[in-house]
Amino acid sequence: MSETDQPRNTPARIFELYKTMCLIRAFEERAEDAFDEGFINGSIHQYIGQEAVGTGVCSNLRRNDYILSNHRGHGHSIAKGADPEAMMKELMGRVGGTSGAKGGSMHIADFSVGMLGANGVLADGLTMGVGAAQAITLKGDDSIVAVFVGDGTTNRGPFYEALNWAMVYELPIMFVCENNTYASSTLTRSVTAGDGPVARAKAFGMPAFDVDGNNVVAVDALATDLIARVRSGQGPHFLHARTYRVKGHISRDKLLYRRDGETEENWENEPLGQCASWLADNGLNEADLRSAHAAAYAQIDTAVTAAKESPFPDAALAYEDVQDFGPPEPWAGTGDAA
Amino acid sequence: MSETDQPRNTPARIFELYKTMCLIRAFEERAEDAFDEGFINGSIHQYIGQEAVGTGVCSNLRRNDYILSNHRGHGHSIAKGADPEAMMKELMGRVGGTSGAKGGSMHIADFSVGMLGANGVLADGLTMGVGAAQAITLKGDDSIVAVFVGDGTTNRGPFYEALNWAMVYELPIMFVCENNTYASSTLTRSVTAGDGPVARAKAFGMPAFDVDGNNVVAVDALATDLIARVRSGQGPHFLHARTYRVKGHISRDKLLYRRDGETEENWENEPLGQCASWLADNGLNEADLRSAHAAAYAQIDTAVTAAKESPFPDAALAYEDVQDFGPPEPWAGTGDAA
Amino acid sequence: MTTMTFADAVREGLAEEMRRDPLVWALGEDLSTAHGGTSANQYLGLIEEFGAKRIVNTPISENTIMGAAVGAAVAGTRPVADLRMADFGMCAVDELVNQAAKIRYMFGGQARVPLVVRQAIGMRKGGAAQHSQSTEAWYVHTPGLVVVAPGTPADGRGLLKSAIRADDPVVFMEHKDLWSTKGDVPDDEGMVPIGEAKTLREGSDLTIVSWSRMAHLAVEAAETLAADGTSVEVIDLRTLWPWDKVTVYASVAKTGRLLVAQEAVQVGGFASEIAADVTENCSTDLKTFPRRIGAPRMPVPYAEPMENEFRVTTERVVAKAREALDA
Amino acid sequence: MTTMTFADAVREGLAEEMRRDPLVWALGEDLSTAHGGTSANQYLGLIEEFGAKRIVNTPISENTIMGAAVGAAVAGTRPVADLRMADFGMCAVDELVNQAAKIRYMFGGQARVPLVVRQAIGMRKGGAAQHSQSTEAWYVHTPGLVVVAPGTPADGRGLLKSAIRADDPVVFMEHKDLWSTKGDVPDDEGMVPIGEAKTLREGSDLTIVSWSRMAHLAVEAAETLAADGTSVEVIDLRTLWPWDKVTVYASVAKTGRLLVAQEAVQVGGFASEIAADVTENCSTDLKTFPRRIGAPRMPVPYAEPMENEFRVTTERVVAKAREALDA
Ligand SMILES: Cc1ncc(C[n+]2csc(CCOP(=O)(O)OP(=O)(O)O)c2C)c(N)n1
Ligand SMILES: Cc1ncc(C[n+]2csc(CCOP(=O)(O)OP(=O)(O)O)c2C)c(N)n1
Ligand SMILES: [Mg+2]
Ligand SMILES: [Mg+2]
Repeated sequence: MSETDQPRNTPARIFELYKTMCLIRAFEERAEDAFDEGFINGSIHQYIGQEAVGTGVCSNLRRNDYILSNHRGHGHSIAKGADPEAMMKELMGRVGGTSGAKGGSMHIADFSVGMLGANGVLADGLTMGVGAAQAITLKGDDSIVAVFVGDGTTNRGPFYEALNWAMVYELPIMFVCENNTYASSTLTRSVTAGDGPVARAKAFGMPAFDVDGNNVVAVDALATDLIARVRSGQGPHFLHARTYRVKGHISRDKLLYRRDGETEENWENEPLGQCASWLADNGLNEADLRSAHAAAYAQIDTAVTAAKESPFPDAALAYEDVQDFGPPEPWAGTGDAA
Repeated sequence: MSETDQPRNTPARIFELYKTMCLIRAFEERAEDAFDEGFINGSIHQYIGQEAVGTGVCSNLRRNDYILSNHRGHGHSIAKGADPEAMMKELMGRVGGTSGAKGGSMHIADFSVGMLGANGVLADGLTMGVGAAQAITLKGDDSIVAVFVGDGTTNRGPFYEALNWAMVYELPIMFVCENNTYASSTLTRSVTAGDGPVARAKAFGMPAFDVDGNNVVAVDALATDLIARVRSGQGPHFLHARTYRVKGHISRDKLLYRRDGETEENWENEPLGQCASWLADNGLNEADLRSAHAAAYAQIDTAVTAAKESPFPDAALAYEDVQDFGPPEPWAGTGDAA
Repeated sequence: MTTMTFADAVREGLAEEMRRDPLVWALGEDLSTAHGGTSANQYLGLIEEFGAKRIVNTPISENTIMGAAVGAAVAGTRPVADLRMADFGMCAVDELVNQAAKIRYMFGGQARVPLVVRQAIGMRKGGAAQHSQSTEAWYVHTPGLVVVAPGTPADGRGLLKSAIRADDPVVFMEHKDLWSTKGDVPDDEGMVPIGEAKTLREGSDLTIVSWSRMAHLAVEAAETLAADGTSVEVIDLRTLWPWDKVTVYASVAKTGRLLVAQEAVQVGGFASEIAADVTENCSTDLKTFPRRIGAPRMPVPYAEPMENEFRVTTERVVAKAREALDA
Repeated sequence: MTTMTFADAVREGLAEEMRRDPLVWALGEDLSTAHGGTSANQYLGLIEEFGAKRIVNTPISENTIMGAAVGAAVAGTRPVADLRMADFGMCAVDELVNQAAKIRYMFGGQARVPLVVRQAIGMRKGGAAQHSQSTEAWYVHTPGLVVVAPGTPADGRGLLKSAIRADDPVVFMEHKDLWSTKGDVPDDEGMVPIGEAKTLREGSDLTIVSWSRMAHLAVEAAETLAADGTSVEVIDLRTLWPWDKVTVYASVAKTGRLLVAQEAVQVGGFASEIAADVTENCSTDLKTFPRRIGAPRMPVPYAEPMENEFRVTTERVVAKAREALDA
């Protein structure tokens, strides 16, 4: 989103990150409301509690850099610069949605800002990410790729193939593992052998680093460093961010599998509060913080209103963008629909 | 094949291993001749130069232990105790073949000795292997599983899934990586990042050990140790055997991708010669060695003759063992075949 | 008879088989814990009864869920592997098609592969392109596999039990939108044999062959058509391979007209197989050629109006049926 | 015109496209070196001309070969991914079907996925169960994909070129037993358009529709039948989706009889789709119902007598054709 020519870790910069995090938080809360009100179909995977990761990483990317996301893609999209209003329209299946309302939450994407898509199939963003990086080297671009992967997904085979592949071809890619402790209802560590993702990445010779994923100052600093290395041709790097999925796996999830108090304990470390404290400690005015927070919610409320007011797309649009060759028979909006 | 109650590394024991290796070597050489004469269809992947691995491992397994193999399965089968004559019949597609002549070389299998099959798809033996080990724990057997995997195949995703899975459920399984330097025409190290299979296995917390795979004494000693650990409930172990694929990937392969002299240099380390020297150094009579070698070839020559004399199976047998439910329509040996 | 949901009935069926045979076990992601809204609910409470060795909560490793099931089946147990959705099942097509389906044959009968793989099919509101697919046609086309797609709680339970007892690998395809539907389930063992269709409604003018959720729409269509004085017979195949030709042929002999209705994409779908087969085998009985109805050949869109446009609705089935009736 | 093998012609086609467009590149296992007897021979010499960045010798990582191709296509290049055989292609069904086929639609047209995936089909002597499968029906059934299956060197070259220039993902299915067959290849650009069938032989009594290697057997069958005084028209579809209905319907209008011949397993195969479609759309032209011929629903056996028993032979095609002709 923002360019990388600013000085690091200044309060001014971190304040920008705080604003992005507020926007994500507001988006996710309002999306849940809209879901509960019946405005959104399917399911939504919220990014609440993980805002510092996507924000800290994407703040170091340029517009023409690519990111590939997973099922939990709202935060990544906003951090990369997608328009929350168009996103909200996508979630509600309305005209003006980022993908013309064809994809919905799980397929949120905005190619105009280099966000190459959320993904309903775990790990596929990883193999696609190395391919996008390979395309960059072929085209001779100076852009890079960042791929987001959840902790649970690191047990899928394609993750390892992608790590190896990235190293073999020395691709300009950063892997970002968001370890939010859970994979759906499963405690990831209960089905994960050894010392986890960092150790595994290192076994492929990939420089791998661990960071407190709830601390945006730390994530930003590490991402600045690693992305500079990737951009300067030093090959793939791995960033492992420890965080916690405060909400359910999907918004409907009642969290029956957690012990009492677990969510609340972890909520104390949530990234927005931490960031606000850091900013206050570093001279930011509390009123400015509050008004930034309020501005984010106001922006999202406007987005929600706009989305609710936007019409549903014409059913006939369903037949567009299928493929160049071959009609979508047996019917194709030709009037034979019952 | 043999039981594990013998003393280790005695000349008598190693002599038995030598005999097994000679049998494998003879089988592979004669199979190549038969292939060249047109007696075998498809392709054959020979085990020449790698005999010490399968032999050293399987000599420590019991009949009711399972092995899962890959495309290069002749040596594993013989080492596990399959009958070379039935195997040769299978390769020639004759009555009496191990799989009733339905599978051929790439699907060689002998369930009666726990050899659960070669495999035409790389890495699938690994995931099946952990499943077989899981079945053992469910049944409460005391048997164990050994799975063979090539170096090139360690770049396929299912390999990692299987390592993780085996550790998570603490399964009685040993992974045997036969690093013969090549994957088809590709030098494996040219497409493999980091320090290779041992480092990768360790990243999953799996105890992993490296051995000179051309030295049957060393392989046997390590396998004895690791298999004892697996059998005693210490969970999965990883054995990495450095070896070299002396022949082409398949028998027709002209090895155009190797530098001059490479094959010859590596031939000097081939396992049968090394083993014979060790035996000679340890008091074995050269005449005994020579006659063991000759006996192996004689046994295989008999097998070849028997195979050539065995009839082709009746075409109608094609319709057997398809599945219990549903006929193999549109024809099924019902006489409507043209 | 007890009234219960499809999900509960299938869970009951699994539990009953696990009680009967200690070698039956289940594996898949999130099987051990409650989880809002996914197929994992179908295993609620089972880990408490059967323990973590038989209700195996796995890592996210589709290749290994399927591959391990194959290995464990070959090694003498009866695994039920849950891949959640046919869409994720695509991550394990190799292990299912290259291994499970071929092992018995390729090894000359040395082994059997008695496993069940659950892969839910079908559209749910808002499921979009990657969580909505119905891939039964692929597996019908795959030698070595049995394919079942029950449409009611009783059939779900009864067919799961038959699938578990079968020595062939069985692809068990539940429609996600059926899980919460209710129906009567017999109090006895309630086995439903593989390969037997069920006639949901008798009729004399037209046969509609269908399966899974679409069979319910076929009944609705038949009811609509009954108002016109047309008598439609509806057959729920329940098993897709081997499908019950005896029942279908007999029905076509009676009605002389056939419509095959499926939710899956029509082009290359299973309806084409049935239509082509009946055309060849019932030519003298047919008063008009068989018709098919299936989804258009496009990915499933998200927004509701487009999604509805894409759907094979009761109205569309009725319209196609009228075409056959008027011919 | 130059006479060359199918393998050489396709390699030529690839090289020509790579010269024309620097964003065309290829990836797959063993692409950089000579290798006895596998499809890798189809890339011989290309790395010398185009370098290792455009002829990418990959690790054994099917998921990533396919996934990387998708990512690279989305990011503006035109990859040709080689999965060697349709059997290994099963390891990457997810990336092909869930990603390549859906991205354009699911993202509302924000991206195109201009890639070609080569997956060789068909039986070779002794190929057995896991190296012989023909899975074209699966991909015809998959929205978003184009499927081509050329039968001659000229069509192989021309269709590969069209596939590379297409903005849709194209599944390019070569028959392994065609690689060494020879034919005339035009000296000009020699494009073969996607979606156009070729009539290999004109006739008036029966239409045989086929593709890939089976089209050659269909011609042989037609020759045999000509000796009886029967005039058979043979159509090589070349593209399976979208298939050339104009040519097929016109031929059926002329002959009134249709036989669809395929090497793949008949049950649930692409022949069923064509038969069902023609039944619905050419009913007034048909003198008898369409017939299909395809392999029995069983894995491919190894030993020669069983393998031959399994094969769809010219004799079997002739016998089925006679059935249609006598009806
Ligand atoms: C291949 C595949 N398997 C299973 C699923 C179902 N699923 C969706 S999200 C999820 C958990 C993912 O956990 P993790 O990678 O840790 O990401 P998180 O949800 O915690 O962000 C599962 C199992 C899927 N979408 N794709
Ligand atoms: C999934 C899959 N991909 C590709 C192939 C083709 N193939 C057969 S053997 C082989 C090389 C295997 O190399 P390695 O694992 O080192 O075993 P080795 O042949 O050296 O024993 C390849 C690529 C295959 N059979 N299966
Ligand atoms: Mg997680
Ligand atoms: Mg190797």
